[in-house]
Amino acid sequence: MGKVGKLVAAALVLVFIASFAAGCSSPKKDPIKIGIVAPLSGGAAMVGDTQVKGVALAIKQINAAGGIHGREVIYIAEDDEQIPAKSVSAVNKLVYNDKVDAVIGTVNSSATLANMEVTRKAGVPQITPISSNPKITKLGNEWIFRLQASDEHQARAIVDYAVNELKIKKPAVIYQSDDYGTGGKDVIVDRLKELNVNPVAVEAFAPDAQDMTGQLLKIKNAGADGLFMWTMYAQAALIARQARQIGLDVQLMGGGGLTNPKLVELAGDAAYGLLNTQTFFPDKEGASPEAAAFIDAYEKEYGMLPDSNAAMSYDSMMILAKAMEAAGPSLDKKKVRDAIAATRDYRGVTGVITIDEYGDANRDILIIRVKVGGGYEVVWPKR
Amino acid sequence: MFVQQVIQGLAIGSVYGLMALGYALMWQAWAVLDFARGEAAMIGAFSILVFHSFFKIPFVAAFPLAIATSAILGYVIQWLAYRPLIGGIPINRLIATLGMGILLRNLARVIYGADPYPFPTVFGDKPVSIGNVLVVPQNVWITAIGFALVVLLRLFLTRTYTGKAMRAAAQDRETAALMGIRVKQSMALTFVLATCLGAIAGLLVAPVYFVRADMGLSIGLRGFASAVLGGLDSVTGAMIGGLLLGVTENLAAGYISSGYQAAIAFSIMILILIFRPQGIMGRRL
Amino acid sequence: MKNLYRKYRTVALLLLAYAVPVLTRDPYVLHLANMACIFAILTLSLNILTGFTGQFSVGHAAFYGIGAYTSSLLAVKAGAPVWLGFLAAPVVAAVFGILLGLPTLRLRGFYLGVVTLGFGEIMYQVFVNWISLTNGPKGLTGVPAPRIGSIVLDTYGSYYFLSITLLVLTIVVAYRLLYSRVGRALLAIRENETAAEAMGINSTYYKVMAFCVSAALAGMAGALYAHEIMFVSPESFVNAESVSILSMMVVGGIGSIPGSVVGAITLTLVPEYLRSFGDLRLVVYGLAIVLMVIYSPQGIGGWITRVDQYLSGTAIRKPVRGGVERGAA
Amino acid sequence: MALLETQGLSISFGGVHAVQGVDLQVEKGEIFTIIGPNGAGKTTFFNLVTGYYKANSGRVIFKGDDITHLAPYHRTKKGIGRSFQVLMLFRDMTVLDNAMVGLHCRLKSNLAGALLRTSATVREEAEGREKVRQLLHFVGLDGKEHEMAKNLSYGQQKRLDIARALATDPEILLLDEPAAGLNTQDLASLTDMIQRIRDRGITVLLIEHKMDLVMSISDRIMVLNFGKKIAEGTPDEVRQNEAVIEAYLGKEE
Repeated sequence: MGKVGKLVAAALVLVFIASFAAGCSSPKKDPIKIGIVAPLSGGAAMVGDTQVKGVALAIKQINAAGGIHGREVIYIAEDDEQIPAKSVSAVNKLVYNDKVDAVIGTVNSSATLANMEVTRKAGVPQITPISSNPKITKLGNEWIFRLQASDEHQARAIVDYAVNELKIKKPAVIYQSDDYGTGGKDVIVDRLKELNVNPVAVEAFAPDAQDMTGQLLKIKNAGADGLFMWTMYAQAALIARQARQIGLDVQLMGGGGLTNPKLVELAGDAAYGLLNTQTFFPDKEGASPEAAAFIDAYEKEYGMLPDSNAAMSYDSMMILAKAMEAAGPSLDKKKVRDAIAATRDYRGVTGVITIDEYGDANRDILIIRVKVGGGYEVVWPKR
Repeated sequence: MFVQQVIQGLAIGSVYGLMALGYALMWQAWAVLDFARGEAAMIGAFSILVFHSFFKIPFVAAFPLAIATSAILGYVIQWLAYRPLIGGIPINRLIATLGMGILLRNLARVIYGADPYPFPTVFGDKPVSIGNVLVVPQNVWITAIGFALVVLLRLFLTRTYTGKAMRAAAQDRETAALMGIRVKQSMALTFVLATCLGAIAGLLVAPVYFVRADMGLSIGLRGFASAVLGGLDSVTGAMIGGLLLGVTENLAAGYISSGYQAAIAFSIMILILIFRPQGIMGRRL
Repeated sequence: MKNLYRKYRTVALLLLAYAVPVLTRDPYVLHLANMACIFAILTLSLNILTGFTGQFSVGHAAFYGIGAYTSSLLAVKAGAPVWLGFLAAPVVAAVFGILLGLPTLRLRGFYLGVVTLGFGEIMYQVFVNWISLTNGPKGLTGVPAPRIGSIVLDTYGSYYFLSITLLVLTIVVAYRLLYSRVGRALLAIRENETAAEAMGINSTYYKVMAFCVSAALAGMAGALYAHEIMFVSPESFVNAESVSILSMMVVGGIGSIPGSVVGAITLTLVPEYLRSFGDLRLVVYGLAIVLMVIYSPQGIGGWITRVDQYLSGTAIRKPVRGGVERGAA
Repeated sequence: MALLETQGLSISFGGVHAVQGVDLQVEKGEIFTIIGPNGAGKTTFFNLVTGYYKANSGRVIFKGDDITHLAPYHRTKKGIGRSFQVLMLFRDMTVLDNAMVGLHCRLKSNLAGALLRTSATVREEAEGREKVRQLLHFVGLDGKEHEMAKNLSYGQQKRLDIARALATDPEILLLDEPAAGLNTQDLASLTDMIQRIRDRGITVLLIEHKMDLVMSISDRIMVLNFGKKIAEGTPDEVRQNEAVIEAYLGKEE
């Protein structure tokens, strides 16, 4: 080992130790700690990133307004790399090491399904902003809540709109083969069957796929007149562009994962006219006062427009804060949990929210359309 | 539909082929499978993004700048993580490349964020119809540039002194050194060359698949598979392996099952390797 | 002193290993201890294949996944007792190991590597797409905790005793295998297959056996994982996990049994430890791996052997090293 | 009946006839040497006998059984041992383990025995080690048991190669240029060792270039040139054979 190498190695070891010690030292005052678990690296990092941003913005506003019971709120964000086992590690760390008062996260349903066992055992309230697997709230775990309108509601809404309003007869479905995409696909296919419409093609693609033309050609060949896609915005942008390249010119439709200002930036004019379900209306023009204020504040804070995940995360934190206020200064976790469960008609940025008996947030679903040149408009419910 | 599927497969396959060229080159010079190959593409793509989109330098000027940047970064990377392992245990080199890949990928994420960036097309992405098939100009360019690079690379490796020295150094370091070849420089040069190839792949695909920190992961893996499929000691094989994988993937999605797309492609690859263990164009072991 | 060390080192290590749940009650630490055991078993299993036999594999997570799904499906869908799952997981994984081992008749080095990589991809897609069996990407919930009599191993602490016991079992298997006629045959194949055949070793048979044993142990690790997390989904068995296992083996030291264990513990804990680096966590992790292989090419196993030799005052014969040092890579 | 017999053994590589129609009969207990110029096909012939190459035509018969299509390891089991021209030791294993590998096909313990460490396995291992120690003593490697093979001197490595081959308990031992690269002292002990091997009742089939050695210990000699047998007989007969002198001895300075 060279001299330089030894020095570097020694320095690294010192840095490890120093940083660890720094992490352990406790602050003077006793703030309320919110743990965030999210994929901050890997393929879903972009979603994890806005999740943290949304919560952080809410916390900033809460602190500016005097905190909760006069106490400051801080957050600790941990990366789970979207791997269930690592998610469990991260939540364990938040719950037992950092002793957080509540957990917000994570993105991927499979990771949430794994890590919610930890908060259940420890008795710590947890809100997942966007994990969409219906099972999460159906396993009898009283400590987990979800803000995202479930896939069931979203997918049904878009299918009904497509069949009833757009008169689509030969729809096709393309979905990413993970829990989010598969979950949405299942509901779409079932709902289409209920409406006596047969999908002409149902195609999957891997979450890291970049070329979907094989699937799209098959869809084109099947004579589809509408395409449901259940995926995130980056892949949706690829699909929109590749569909155009192979001459597949049909109505594109999807779920909440598509709502992101980046979509139009990436897909360009291929994204114009795209329809998707949402509870958060991302365009200041025509948004509710709450949403408009949020979009403003978010843009000011981060220099970018929020996506729906940021909005869900923001609302998650706000509902959590309300519940903590209601639960009294002791912040008894059970009381906080019950207070979250008792949320009724909360006017959040993602709509008017009521938590149902399972812990799901119920509210009206909008169908929004990307306008030519960018921006959104609501097409359903009709105004 | 079949012809169209094949054409689309050739388009993505060219990208795999371009990546595979880098693997083949690295194999020939360093006798290592370089798991950070995909990150060369990422570096290339981000370089052109920074010069062209952020600094607004015209593409013609930004292109060489991006290649030069990648070359310099490539040199630094090999100096940091690859050169110290020359003559060491090969699998350690492999793990070093894995570590380097993790490092570069996450560094890019820290600097540029996890979101993808769009990149304007240079060659045109409006499809042109020929007969009843649609062809996208930029895909044709990618394939053409891929083959041009194969020819250039072959000429370079077999006709120039530097190229021959590179191969000699790869085959037998000690003898090459005795013959007066500066082995370490030669290997560094190959690395830089391989990085440039990766960078070219990266900036060619930037308009098609966007620019993002982990873009190298998926095309890197498939580039690796293509290189092995084609035969690691053949640059022509690398390109052919890439095209074959691309077409197989597309046909699998179009005719068999999109859910099992990668599984079908890899099964066919395994079958080919069982019958031709040295890869399609590789020399017998 | 040295005699004392030689006599009691194993016992002391065992006591220490079993005392972890007594020394700490922090569930976070205990969960990590469980994960470290699981990955140590995986790393050892890979070492038997790559370190001992010289067969390169980049698809080990597939066996891990096969074990995890076998055991969970038996418990969740068939309602079988958990322990049956623990028995079935290695058996099913071993069958797949034999299937994958057969191409080794013709393939070497990285060409074999790419086949194992492909196998990993294929198995992952099977987990994702065979929804009627695996429940696809949504994952299998409700994987039960094992129980011994009336004690349910549903806390990290109690589960740890199972994890560490299986790890100890794996270590014993690895050592016994290594210092036996079979183990020598594996090493001989790694060292020089031509010469091994000349010694009357049926290299095909032993290579397939190495795949089989390695897969069985990885399958067992899978079952251990499934019942700890109590949830199984395909993301846990992607190729990136195979690559992690490979890194653990190399950082620990190819061919070194204690190295495998320490390598797995290190690379399980380091990313957790690095959490305080925030955003730069994985950058530092990547850097750490690069530095490890540059400055400690023999892996941690090399240090351990040296320290052990110093403490026990012997230059013991135990240099089982080499692995894919030559040829394969 | 001859111990080892080949009938019309032939193989060609890309049109070059490396071994062509070679008939050979090695009797039990003799030292039989194959000589010939470089590239005459001697090692190729060994590889055919041991099964590393598949013959294009012809047969290999050992103890009356046709073994032409058996795999190499199977032939070892039947009693054909070999050493290598280019050393192929298990470099990162100890001397003792190298020789123990040689014992492989004479031991029985299997995977289950190894994992359960049955008493039969333990006993077998101990007996095996004892046997191997004797062999190491036989070739003069006492006290080197725990050295790594790669750390031995060249001469010692050559001896280990022979010890390892002896451990397979062969009836016939094929030695491929055992004297190559040895110094005078090692050479003398090698000559002695080959004779002692024969005294143990093992037939020796030798490839060798060192003529003094060949002429002094061989019972019979076969001469190969361009893959064909050009002469066979006792050392004296071969020495006087016109064809041999022309093809081989004449050219050898």
